[in-house]
Amino acid sequence: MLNVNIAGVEFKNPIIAASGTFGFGREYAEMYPLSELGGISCKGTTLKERPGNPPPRVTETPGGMLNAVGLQNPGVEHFIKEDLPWLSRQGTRIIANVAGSAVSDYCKTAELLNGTPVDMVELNISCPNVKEGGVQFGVTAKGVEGITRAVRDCCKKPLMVKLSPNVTDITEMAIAAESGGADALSLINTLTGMRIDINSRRPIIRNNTGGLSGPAVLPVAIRMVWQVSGKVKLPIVGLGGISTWQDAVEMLLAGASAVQVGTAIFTDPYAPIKIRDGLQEFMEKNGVKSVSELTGGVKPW
Amino acid sequence: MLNVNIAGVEFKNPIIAASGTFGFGREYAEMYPLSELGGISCKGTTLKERPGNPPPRVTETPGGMLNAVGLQNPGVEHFIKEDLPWLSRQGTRIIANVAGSAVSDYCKTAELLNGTPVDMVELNISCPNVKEGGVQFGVTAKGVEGITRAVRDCCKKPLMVKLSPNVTDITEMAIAAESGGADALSLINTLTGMRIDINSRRPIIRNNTGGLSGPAVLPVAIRMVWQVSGKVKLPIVGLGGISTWQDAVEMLLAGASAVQVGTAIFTDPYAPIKIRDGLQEFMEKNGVKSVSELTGGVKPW
Amino acid sequence: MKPYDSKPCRLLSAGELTPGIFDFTVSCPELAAMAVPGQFAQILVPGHTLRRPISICSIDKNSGTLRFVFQVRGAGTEGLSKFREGDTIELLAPLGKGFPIDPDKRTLLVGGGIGVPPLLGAAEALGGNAVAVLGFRNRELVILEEDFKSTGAKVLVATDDGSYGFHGLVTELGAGEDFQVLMACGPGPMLRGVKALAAERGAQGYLSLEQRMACGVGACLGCAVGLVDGEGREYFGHVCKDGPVFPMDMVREV
Amino acid sequence: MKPYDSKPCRLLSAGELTPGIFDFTVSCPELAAMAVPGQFAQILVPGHTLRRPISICSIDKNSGTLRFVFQVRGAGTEGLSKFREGDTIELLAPLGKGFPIDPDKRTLLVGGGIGVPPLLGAAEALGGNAVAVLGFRNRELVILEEDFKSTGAKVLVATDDGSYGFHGLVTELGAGEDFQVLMACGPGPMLRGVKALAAERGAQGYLSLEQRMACGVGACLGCAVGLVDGEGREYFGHVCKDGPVFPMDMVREV
Ligand SMILES: Cc1cc2nc3c(=O)[nH]c(=O)nc-3n(C[C@H](O)[C@H](O)[C@H](O)COP(=O)(O)OP(=O)(O)OC[C@H]3O[C@@H](n4cnc5c(N)ncnc54)[C@H](O)[C@@H]3O)c2cc1C
Ligand SMILES: Cc1cc2nc3c(=O)[nH]c(=O)nc-3n(C[C@H](O)[C@H](O)[C@H](O)COP(=O)(O)OP(=O)(O)OC[C@H]3O[C@@H](n4cnc5c(N)ncnc54)[C@H](O)[C@@H]3O)c2cc1C
Ligand SMILES: Cc1cc2nc3c(=O)[nH]c(=O)nc-3n(C[C@H](O)[C@H](O)[C@H](O)COP(=O)(O)O)c2cc1C
Ligand SMILES: Cc1cc2nc3c(=O)[nH]c(=O)nc-3n(C[C@H](O)[C@H](O)[C@H](O)COP(=O)(O)O)c2cc1C
Ligand code: FES
Ligand code: FES
Repeated sequence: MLNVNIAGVEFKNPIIAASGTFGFGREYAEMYPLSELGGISCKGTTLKERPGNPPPRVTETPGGMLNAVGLQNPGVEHFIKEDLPWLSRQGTRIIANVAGSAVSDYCKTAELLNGTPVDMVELNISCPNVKEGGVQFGVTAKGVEGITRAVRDCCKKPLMVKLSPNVTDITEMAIAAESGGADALSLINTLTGMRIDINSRRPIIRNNTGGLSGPAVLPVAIRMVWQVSGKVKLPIVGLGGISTWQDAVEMLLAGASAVQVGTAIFTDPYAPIKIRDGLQEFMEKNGVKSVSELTGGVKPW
Repeated sequence: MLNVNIAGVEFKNPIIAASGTFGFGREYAEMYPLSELGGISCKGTTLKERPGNPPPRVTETPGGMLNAVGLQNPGVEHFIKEDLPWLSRQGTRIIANVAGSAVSDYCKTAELLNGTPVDMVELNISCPNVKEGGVQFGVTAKGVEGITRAVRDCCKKPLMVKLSPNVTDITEMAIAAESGGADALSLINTLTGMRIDINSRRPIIRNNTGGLSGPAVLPVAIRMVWQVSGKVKLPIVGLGGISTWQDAVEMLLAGASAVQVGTAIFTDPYAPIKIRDGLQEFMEKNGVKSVSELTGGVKPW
Repeated sequence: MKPYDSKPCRLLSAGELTPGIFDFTVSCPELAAMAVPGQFAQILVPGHTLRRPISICSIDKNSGTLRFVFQVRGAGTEGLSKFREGDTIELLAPLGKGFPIDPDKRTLLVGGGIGVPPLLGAAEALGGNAVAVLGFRNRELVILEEDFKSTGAKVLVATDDGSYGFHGLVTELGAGEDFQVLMACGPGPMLRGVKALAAERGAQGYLSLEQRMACGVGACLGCAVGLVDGEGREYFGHVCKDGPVFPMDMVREV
Repeated sequence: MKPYDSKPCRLLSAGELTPGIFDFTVSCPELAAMAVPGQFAQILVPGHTLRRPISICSIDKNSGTLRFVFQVRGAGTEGLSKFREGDTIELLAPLGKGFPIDPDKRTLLVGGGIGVPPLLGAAEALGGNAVAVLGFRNRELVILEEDFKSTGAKVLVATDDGSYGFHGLVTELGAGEDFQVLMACGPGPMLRGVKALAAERGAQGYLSLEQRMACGVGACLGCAVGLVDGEGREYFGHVCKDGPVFPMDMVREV
C-alpha cells in the first residue's frame, strides 16, 4: 500500500533519502538495510572529481542548518565503478543526482549513466554552494527549460529536475522543466542563508553563504509544492524540512507523490524509517489504501 | 553610544519594533515605556479601513510562525486622529508602514502623513497576504522603482522601502529602490509559506498561504542584508528572525544600521529590551563606541 | 500597576487529572492579584516560538496562585505537560476580558470537555449562586466535579455515552434549570446550543471562545473572530483582547 | 554487529567538574562494547537540529558505560548540561577512528584544556605505559588529574599562569620525556607544537582534530579537513570518518 510509481519507476515506499545527506548509502547501511527505504538520491555527482569547499562547511541555525559542501564528489565514473555495483544490490531505488558547470557536463554525465543500474536521474540545477554548481541554470525559466531539454536528449533514464527555492516564482521554473521534457520534479533544494560569528566577525561557513535546510524551511517547501502541483502535470517529489511522518503527510497532501528526507537524518538516523512507519499507521487508521490517495488531497479554502 | 542616524532620523537605540507585531504600541506600553525602544514601525496602514482576512490567521511552524492577517487596519485617517497623537508623546521614533493596492493609494496615504509627527514612512511593497497588498510592486525591479519614485514625489518624510525576500535576486530590488529615490531600505518581510492540517486536510491558515517569520528565517535575512549592503549606499534596517542580542549583532555586522524585532516579541514581550541591553553590554565589553562601528563589519572569507 | 505582565513563575504543583489532562498551580502573586475568572495566560513552552493560551481555571489571591488545567493536544501542550513541580514557567497574564460576575444573579455555567476548567473560577466568584452543568464524553474524562461542588454551586454532570450522570447533552440538562445569566465554554456545537437556550429564556449569555493566537494582547491581530456591533455591522474583533469571553449577541458564528 | 548505532541511553550520573565542565556517565552496553579510545559520540540535544560531537572520555565494557566530559561553549552544550541523572539521552556512537593503542610502546599523551578528556581512555588502554602531560589555563580549570593517575600513567600538569604544576607549555614539559608514540588533543597552537616535538624525536604522532559536523558518520561531507596522501596529493578528508584521530603526517594544517 505504500508503493508509489514516479515516472514509471516503482518505489516500494514513498520515503527517499535526500541527495547529499546520505552519501552513497554506505554509512547508514551500517544501521539498517537500505531496502527499508523507497530509494536513495545519491550525493551530487559531476563529470569530474571535485574537491569541495574548505571548512567549515556546516553550521546549525534555528530549526535548521546551513551547508556549503560544494559538491565534493569523486566524479561520475568513480561512482559507476565503485559505488553503483554495491548500491544496486541493496534492494532500493537509486537516483543519481547530477550537477555540473556547463550544459555539456550535465549531458556527458547523464550519458555515462545511461547503461547503468541507476533508476532515475535527478538534475541538480539548484546547488547554491559552488560558483558553477548549476544554480545559474535554475533561476530563469529559459535556463531551466534549456538544460532540461539538453539533458533529456542524451539521458535514457527517467529525468527528475530539482528546483531551487531561491526564485520569485517557482511555478515558472516548474513549467519550464515540464516544457523541457522532465519526467518528474523534485523540490525544494536549499534556501541561501548566512551566519556570522560575532566574535571573529567571520561568516561561519567558509563559503560565506550556505544552503538552509531542515525543519525551518518546511512551510516554504509545502507552499512551493502546492503551487507547483497546481500548474504542472508532472509527478512531484517533495522535500525540505520533513522530519516527522506528519510533515510527510502534509507534503503528500500538498501535491507530492513521494518525499525525500534529508537534514532530519542528522538529527535522527532512523528518521526515514520512523516516517515510513508513521505514514503507514496513519494510512491504516484512516482507511487510506494508497499513497496516491493522499497526493494533492489538500482542500484549499 | 547606542544611537543611530538613519536617513536623517535620530534613533536613541537601534532596536525598532517590527510592523504588524506591535500594533500601534498601546498593548506593549502596558508593560514598558515605549521610550525604551529606538522606534516602532506601526501596523501596516492603508488609505481606507481594511477588515483583514478571516481566521485562522496565525500558526506556529518549526522555529517560526505563519501569519496572514491581511492588513486589517482602520485606515490612515483613523491612525492620524486616534493613534498618532498618543504615540507622538511616547518618546520614541514613529515609522508609518504604508500599504495599498494601487500606486495612487500609496501616494495619497503618504500625502496624508506629510503634516503629521510621523518620523519616517516605510513602504510596504512586500505583504504577501492580501491579493492587493503591494507585493505585486515588490517582486520586479521595475515595480519597485516605479512605486518608490511615485511615493518619493508625494512624500515629505524620509522614505524607507521594505523589501520582499520572495525574489530571485534581492539586490536588484534594492538597487531599484535606490534608483527610485528611497532614503533607506528595510528587509526582510516574510517568506511565503504554508501548513496543512493533516486531519481536516485544510490549510491551517484560512488564506491558504501565509508569511513565514521568526528565528527560522534569520539566516536568509542575514544573507540578504549582506548581499544588499554590498550593492547600495542606502542605510539598511535589518530584520527577520532576530530574537537574541547576538542575532542583532550579526545583523549589524552583515550591514544593517539598525534592526527590527518582530516575532520574538510574541515569544517574549521583553525581547526588544533584552536585545538592546545585550547589545550595549557586548559593545562595552568589546570597546565598540558606536553602533556604526558594527554596521557592515563582517569580514567575508 | 501593569494590567498584565510576563513573569517567570514557580510551578508549585503539577498533576495529571485524567490521562492527558494536566493540572498546574503556579505561584505568581502580582499576576494573581489582577486576575478575574475567564481570563487567560500565554504560557511559554521552551523551544516554541508561539506561547500557548490557557485559561485561568482558578484564582487564589491570598496564596498568590493561579491554577491551570489543560489537555495535551499537540506539541505545545505536550511540551507544557513536561514541566515538573519546582520548575520555572514563564506566564504572560492575566489577559483578555473575563466573565462579568454578578453574584446576585442566578448563573448557569455550561462547560464541555476541556471547556469546563475556565468556568471554575466563575463558580468560585459567584459564591454558590450558580448551577454548573458539565459535559464530558465519558466517565473517564470527568474532571473538577468536586471542585465545582466545593464552590457551593449546584453541579450536574452529563456524559455523551451515559457512563456517568445524565445521558445526553449539557443543553438538555441546563434546560431544566432556572437562571438569569448563562456562561459557557466548550466546543462549537455546544455553544450554538447554549446560545439558543439563553435566547429562549431571555437570559444574558456569555461565550468563551478560542482562536489561534500569537501575541495574546491585541497587537498582532492574529486571533480574529467575526463579530457584529450594535448596528449590525460585521467586523473582525480579537479573541485575546475583546474576549475570550463575549456577550453572545456580538458573536457572528460559533 | 553494527559498528555504531543511535540509541536512547540512561544517564547514570551527571556532575560538574569545574564551573562549566560537565561529567556524564551513560549506560549503553552495546555501544560501549564496540568503543575504542579516541572515538566520539553524536549526542542529540533536544530542540537542536544538529547533534553535538563529544569524545568518549572513558570506556567501561564491564559495566557497559561510556563517560563524557564536555565544556559549555554555546547553546548546544548548554542544552546538554541540563540533562540530569536518570534522564534518557540519545547517542550515536561509537564514531570515527580512535587512537591506535600499543601498550608495548611508551606513549606520550598531550592534552590541552578540553582536549584532555579524550586522552583518558587512551591512558587506560595503555595500562601504565604512558606519560600524560596535561595543560590548563589555570589551577581552577585542572580536571581529571586523579583519573589519569589511577591508570598507572605518569602524570604531569602544566598551567599557563603557573598557578598549578609546571608554569609553561605542555610541549616544554613533554620534551623532557622519553616516548615512541605521541597522541595529542587540544587547541591548534598546541597541536602544532606537539607535531614539531614528535617529528624531532622521530616518534609516530597522532592528532585528534575537531570540525563542525552534521551527520557524524561520513555521509554528508560536512566536516572537511585538509589532508595529504602518501604521494603528497592534497584532498579533503573528513574528521568524523577518517578521524577524529589522524596520523600527524596526513594533516595539512592544524
Ligand atoms: C483563550 C484560550 C483559552 C484556552 N484555554 C485552554 C485551557 O484552559 N485548557 C486547554 O487545555 N486548552 C485551552 N485552550 C486551547 C489551547 O490553547 C490549545 O489546545 C493549544 O494551544 C494547542 O497547542 P498545541 O501545540 O498542543 O497543539 P497544536 O498542534 O498547535 O494543535 C492541536 C489542535 O489544537 C487546536 N489549537 C491550536 N491552537 C489553538 C488555540 N490557540 N486555541 C484553540 N485551539 C487551538 C488546533 O486546531 C489543533 O486541532 C485555550 C485556547 C484559547 C485561545
Ligand atoms: C570529534 C569531536 C570531539 C569533541 N569532543 C569534545 C569533548 O570531549 N568535550 C568537549 O567539551 N567538546 C568536544 N568537542 C567540541 C564540541 O563538539 C563543541 O564545543 C560543541 O559542538 C559546541 O556546540 P555549542 O552549540 O555548545 O556551541 P556553538 O554555539 O555551536 O559554538 C561555540 C563555539 O564552539 C565551536 N564549535 C562549534 N561546533 C564545534 C565542533 N563540532 N567542534 C569544535 N568546535 C566547535 C565554535 O567554533 C564556537 O566557537 C568535540 C568536537 C569534535 C568534532
Ligand atoms: C549537507 C548537505 C548536502 C547536500 N548536498 C546536495 C547535493 O549534492 N545535491 C542536491 O541536489 N542537494 C543537496 N542538498 C540538498 C538536499 O538534498 C535537500 O534538497 C535540502 O537539504 C532540503 O531538504 P531537508 O530539509 O530535508 O534537508 C544537500 C543538503 C545538505 C544538508
Ligand atoms: C503577525 C504579523 C503581522 C505583520 N504585519 C506586517 C505589516 O503590516 N506590514 C509589514 O511591513 N510587515 C508586517 N509583518 C512582517 C514583519 O514586520 C517582519 O518583516 C517579519 O515578521 C520578519 O521579522 P521577524 O522574524 O522579526 O518577525 C508582519 C509580521 C507578523 C508576524
Ligand atoms: S493574539 Fe495577537 S491580537 Fe490576539
Ligand atoms: S559530519 Fe558528515 S561527513 Fe563528517
